[in-house]
Amino acid sequence: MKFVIRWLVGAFVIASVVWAGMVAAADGKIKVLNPRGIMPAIKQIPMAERPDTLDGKTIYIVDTKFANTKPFVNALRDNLAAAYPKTNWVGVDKVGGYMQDDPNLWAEIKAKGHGAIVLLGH
Amino acid sequence: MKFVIRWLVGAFVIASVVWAGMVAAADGKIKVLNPRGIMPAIKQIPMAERPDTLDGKTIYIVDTKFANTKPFVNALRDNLAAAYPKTNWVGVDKVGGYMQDDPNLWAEIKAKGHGAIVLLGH
Amino acid sequence: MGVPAVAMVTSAFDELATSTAFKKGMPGLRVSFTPHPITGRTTEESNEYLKGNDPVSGKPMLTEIVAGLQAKLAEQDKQAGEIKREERPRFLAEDTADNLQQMFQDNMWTDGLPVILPTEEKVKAMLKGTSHKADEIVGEMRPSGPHEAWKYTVEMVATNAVMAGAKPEYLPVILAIASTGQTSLVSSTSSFARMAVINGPIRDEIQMNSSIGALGPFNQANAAIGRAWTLVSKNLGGSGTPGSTYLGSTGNPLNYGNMTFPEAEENLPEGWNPLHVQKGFKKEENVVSILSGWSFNTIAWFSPLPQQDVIKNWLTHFFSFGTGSATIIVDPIVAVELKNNGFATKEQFAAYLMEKSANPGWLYWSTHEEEYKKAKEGVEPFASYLKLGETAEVPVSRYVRRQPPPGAPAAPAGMPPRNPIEVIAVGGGTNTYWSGGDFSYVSGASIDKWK
Amino acid sequence: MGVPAVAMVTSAFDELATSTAFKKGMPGLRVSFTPHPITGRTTEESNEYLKGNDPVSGKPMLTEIVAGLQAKLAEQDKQAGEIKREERPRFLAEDTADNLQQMFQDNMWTDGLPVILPTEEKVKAMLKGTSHKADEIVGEMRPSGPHEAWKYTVEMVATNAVMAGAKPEYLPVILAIASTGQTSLVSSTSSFARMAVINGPIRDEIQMNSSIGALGPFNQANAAIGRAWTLVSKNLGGSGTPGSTYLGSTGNPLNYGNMTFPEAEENLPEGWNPLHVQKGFKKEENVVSILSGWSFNTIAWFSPLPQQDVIKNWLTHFFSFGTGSATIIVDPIVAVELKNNGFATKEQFAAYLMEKSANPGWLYWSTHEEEYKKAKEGVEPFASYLKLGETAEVPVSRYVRRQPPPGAPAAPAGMPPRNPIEVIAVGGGTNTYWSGGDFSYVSGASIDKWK
Repeated sequence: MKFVIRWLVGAFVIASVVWAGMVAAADGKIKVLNPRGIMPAIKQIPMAERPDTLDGKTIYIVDTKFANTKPFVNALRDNLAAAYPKTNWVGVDKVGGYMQDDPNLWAEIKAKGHGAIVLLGH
Repeated sequence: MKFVIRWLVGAFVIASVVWAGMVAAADGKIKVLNPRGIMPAIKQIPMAERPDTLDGKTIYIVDTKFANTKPFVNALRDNLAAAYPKTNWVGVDKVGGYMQDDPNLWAEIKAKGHGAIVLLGH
Repeated sequence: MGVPAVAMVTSAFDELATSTAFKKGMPGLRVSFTPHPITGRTTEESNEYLKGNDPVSGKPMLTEIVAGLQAKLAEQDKQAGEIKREERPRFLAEDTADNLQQMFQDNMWTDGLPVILPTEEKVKAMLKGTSHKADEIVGEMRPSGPHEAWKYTVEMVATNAVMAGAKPEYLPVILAIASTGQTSLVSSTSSFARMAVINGPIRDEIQMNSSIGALGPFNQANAAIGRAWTLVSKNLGGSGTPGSTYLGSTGNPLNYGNMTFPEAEENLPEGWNPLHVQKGFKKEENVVSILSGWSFNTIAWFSPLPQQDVIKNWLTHFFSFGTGSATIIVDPIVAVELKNNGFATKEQFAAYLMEKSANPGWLYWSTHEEEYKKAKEGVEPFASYLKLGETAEVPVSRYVRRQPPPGAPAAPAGMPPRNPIEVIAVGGGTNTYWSGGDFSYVSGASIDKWK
Repeated sequence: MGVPAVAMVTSAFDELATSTAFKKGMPGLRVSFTPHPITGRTTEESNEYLKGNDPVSGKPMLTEIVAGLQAKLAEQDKQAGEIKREERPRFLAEDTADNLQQMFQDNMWTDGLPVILPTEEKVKAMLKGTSHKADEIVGEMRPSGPHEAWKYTVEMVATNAVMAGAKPEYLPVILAIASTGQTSLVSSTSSFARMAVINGPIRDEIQMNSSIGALGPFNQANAAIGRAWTLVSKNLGGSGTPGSTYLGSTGNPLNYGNMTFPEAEENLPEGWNPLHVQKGFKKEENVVSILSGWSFNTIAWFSPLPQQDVIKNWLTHFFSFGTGSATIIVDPIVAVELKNNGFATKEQFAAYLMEKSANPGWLYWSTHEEEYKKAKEGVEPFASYLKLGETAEVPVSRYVRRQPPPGAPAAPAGMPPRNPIEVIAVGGGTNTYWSGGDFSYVSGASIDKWK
């Protein structure tokens, strides 16, 4: 009898284990790896303080030279000059294509200018 | 005791059922539908009886006119004529491109010929 | 034919010849193989081939040909009756998911990529996408004209739709494509590509992408519908086994997605009709249009010329080598520019391109040097063409200007189509770009019919 | 810059401008949007734009620009320090297979097609394909020059390889592609395509297809490796979200398979080197070569001319609109014909094409009408070009004939490359066909290094 009971207890233990396994199977959830890569940290750059007024100031209009956009860039300068005549609006071309940096221009703007409008895209 | 035994028997029954389920899950086999379509039946066509000899017979060489293959077709006719001069080798062009049927030509071959060589591909 | 026959085939078509002879009911067909290729061979090269051996059997070629015409037939060669095909059980033998995935790969039942395994549960869920019965016959399809056609039911299409990763709401589009009987994997030694353009409100209902990146791998509906066409072609249309039911020598990379995309209808300028309306369907109907071609050029070229002239100039040059068919895919902002430049309809723009892209003499002669030589020798009609001068158009009829009437049967796969220039708008307006290729309209099918 | 700045962007780049400003550390950047496009607008059209409102904010454009330059900053605009990115747990939250499949779709972590879910067991099995440690950094990748770069480990590449349906033995090829840092989904408003050519004995070891249908969907290794590149580009290279990290207006259908194929090395005529040998690798090395372009033409055109002249004539016309780059993909039987016609090496044939495909006057002027007008007005150098006559070549330097030295860093994504013409052999020899496109060599990477 002792043997039979042990056997039955054994069956019960098996039943429990199997049951737990079956619940997991019925729930059917699986665990998969994250497919994405490692993004870099972002260093926030403080924005430059704005002046109270643009009167008497020099603002550069920087053309990054996307194809066939010159008429728009010139129209932007002319419209701003007409609407805000007390500001000195200076149109400049960045060197090279739109992928190329132009540190000399940024230095010039910093030295002589009080602000810049940079045209991006087309 | 009777109750306990019944309970244990019950557990045992559950264990059996769950066990069977688990075997299926561990085995992990699934049933899926056949992705393929319905192929047509093939009617076998008896091939034509061959003559004992080609001597004195007329054999057509049918050019299905793939691009730039004329020199090869002519060379085939000339080589056969040189090797088997007792056979009458007749070069003919099938009408149209290679996708087009030419029932008149097949009728002519059946009426006047004793066999045909059909060039396919390039 | 009723007379003894021998087929001569180049050795590149070894598998094709054997499987075709079987499918056409003549498994014992006498075939002699030549070295490949025979195209472009000189007489000397041909003589060398013919004095050598059949590269497949190893026997001397001429002897083998003659033996094929006179040697006694075996008993089985004289038989008539039906040849048994492999059986088609509804289910495959049970196996693990991993084994089934690999089995689908090894049997070439996929495009080389993993599938969703088509369990009965998933196919049932897919079938909720249509009101049609599972056992209804949808159509038949073949790799190209001379091949046998296979038939398929709604359930079989749904099975392949599951495999491709489609949602049930895409099923009517996939059924409509299957109903045209057009394979996406045309068997020709040239490597065909196909295109499927979807029009009508279903584009938004199933969230297709007609904006930025519409032709690329960025949208489930665009991608899964295009891929389902490949799987349907392979598994239901008997296409796509390299060497027997697919012969494209290099293959065409456009076959991966089959250029399946919705037209950007809402961004067409006023007066420009969507493709399905041009083909006689109503605007509110959902329609898939099938186009056929080979090549795709995406043009990112700035010019101070108006767009119609840039496109026309490109087409003139493209046509000097092409099939004479063309489809221009324009970004909607290009369409608007063309409208603003005076083309009130797509048809007006297409007519402009057709008229102006004819080859002027200098271009014609520079791409047809053999004709030029004949012209110089006085051979007609070339000699008369040459007299027209360098700038005049050479009067070679490129277009048959008639269009198949609505409902007319589609041209068989592999036939060079003769259709007018198609203009289709798609894209996100990030730039004034356009694409062009040698695609032409094959047929259109109602999607609503399969809802 | 250190001075107040306002960015002016057209409204098509709304999402791009916002996300870029964030990633560059200036989430408060002042941006004014104009209607799209501004390219090709006349002065009158531009004035109309500028007198109107910013189509994104709805505010008058000029007032908004001035306010951006002088209005007081908010406190958060003056902050420095790090901006937190979303966390990157190694595992995703547990879910059912069906839910995960749809989640991968909804997050755009796929190409629109189903994936093999990357369980730990499957990724472990995949990692058996390399001796490299799971946490080793493979490289970094960005959508194009101005974008941020993401980094990735061997395990992350293996995860995407599992998803694509690759076998472990393909992993070294996929790691080699990832190691180049070249995205397959270049972000430009033009829709780039990429190509990956595999050379060396691994082609046969992993059973790639370089024969019939090599460029099409007929082989697991070709397809899965090509697709893995797309998934790596999206998930590890931060590419492929339309509107922010992908801007190709129409998209390119070649991105589905990324033209990934092995060269048919063993069928090259004697003296013709495989691509990797041309680039300085040893013949027995396993190498993947990356090429970049846009367009793919498969030419099925019979001509009585010798193949080199057919290809040359086609290229001359193709170049009148292209980037000046070209890759010619020839069937091996075309390669043999070219060899027989006197081209002892690929380089000799490429040099012939380069020399002979220069634009003669009539072609140059017919595709450059603006320059023609200037030439007529006496503007230099065009006036001098015109004096050369119709048949003389216009001396526009198309090629920079130098080649980057072996091991030199690859050109950044999106840069127009300047390279010689590449010639690659692939195909099953069922016909004398060839393909051509504007692809050029970007970089090569050792596969053996990743074994």
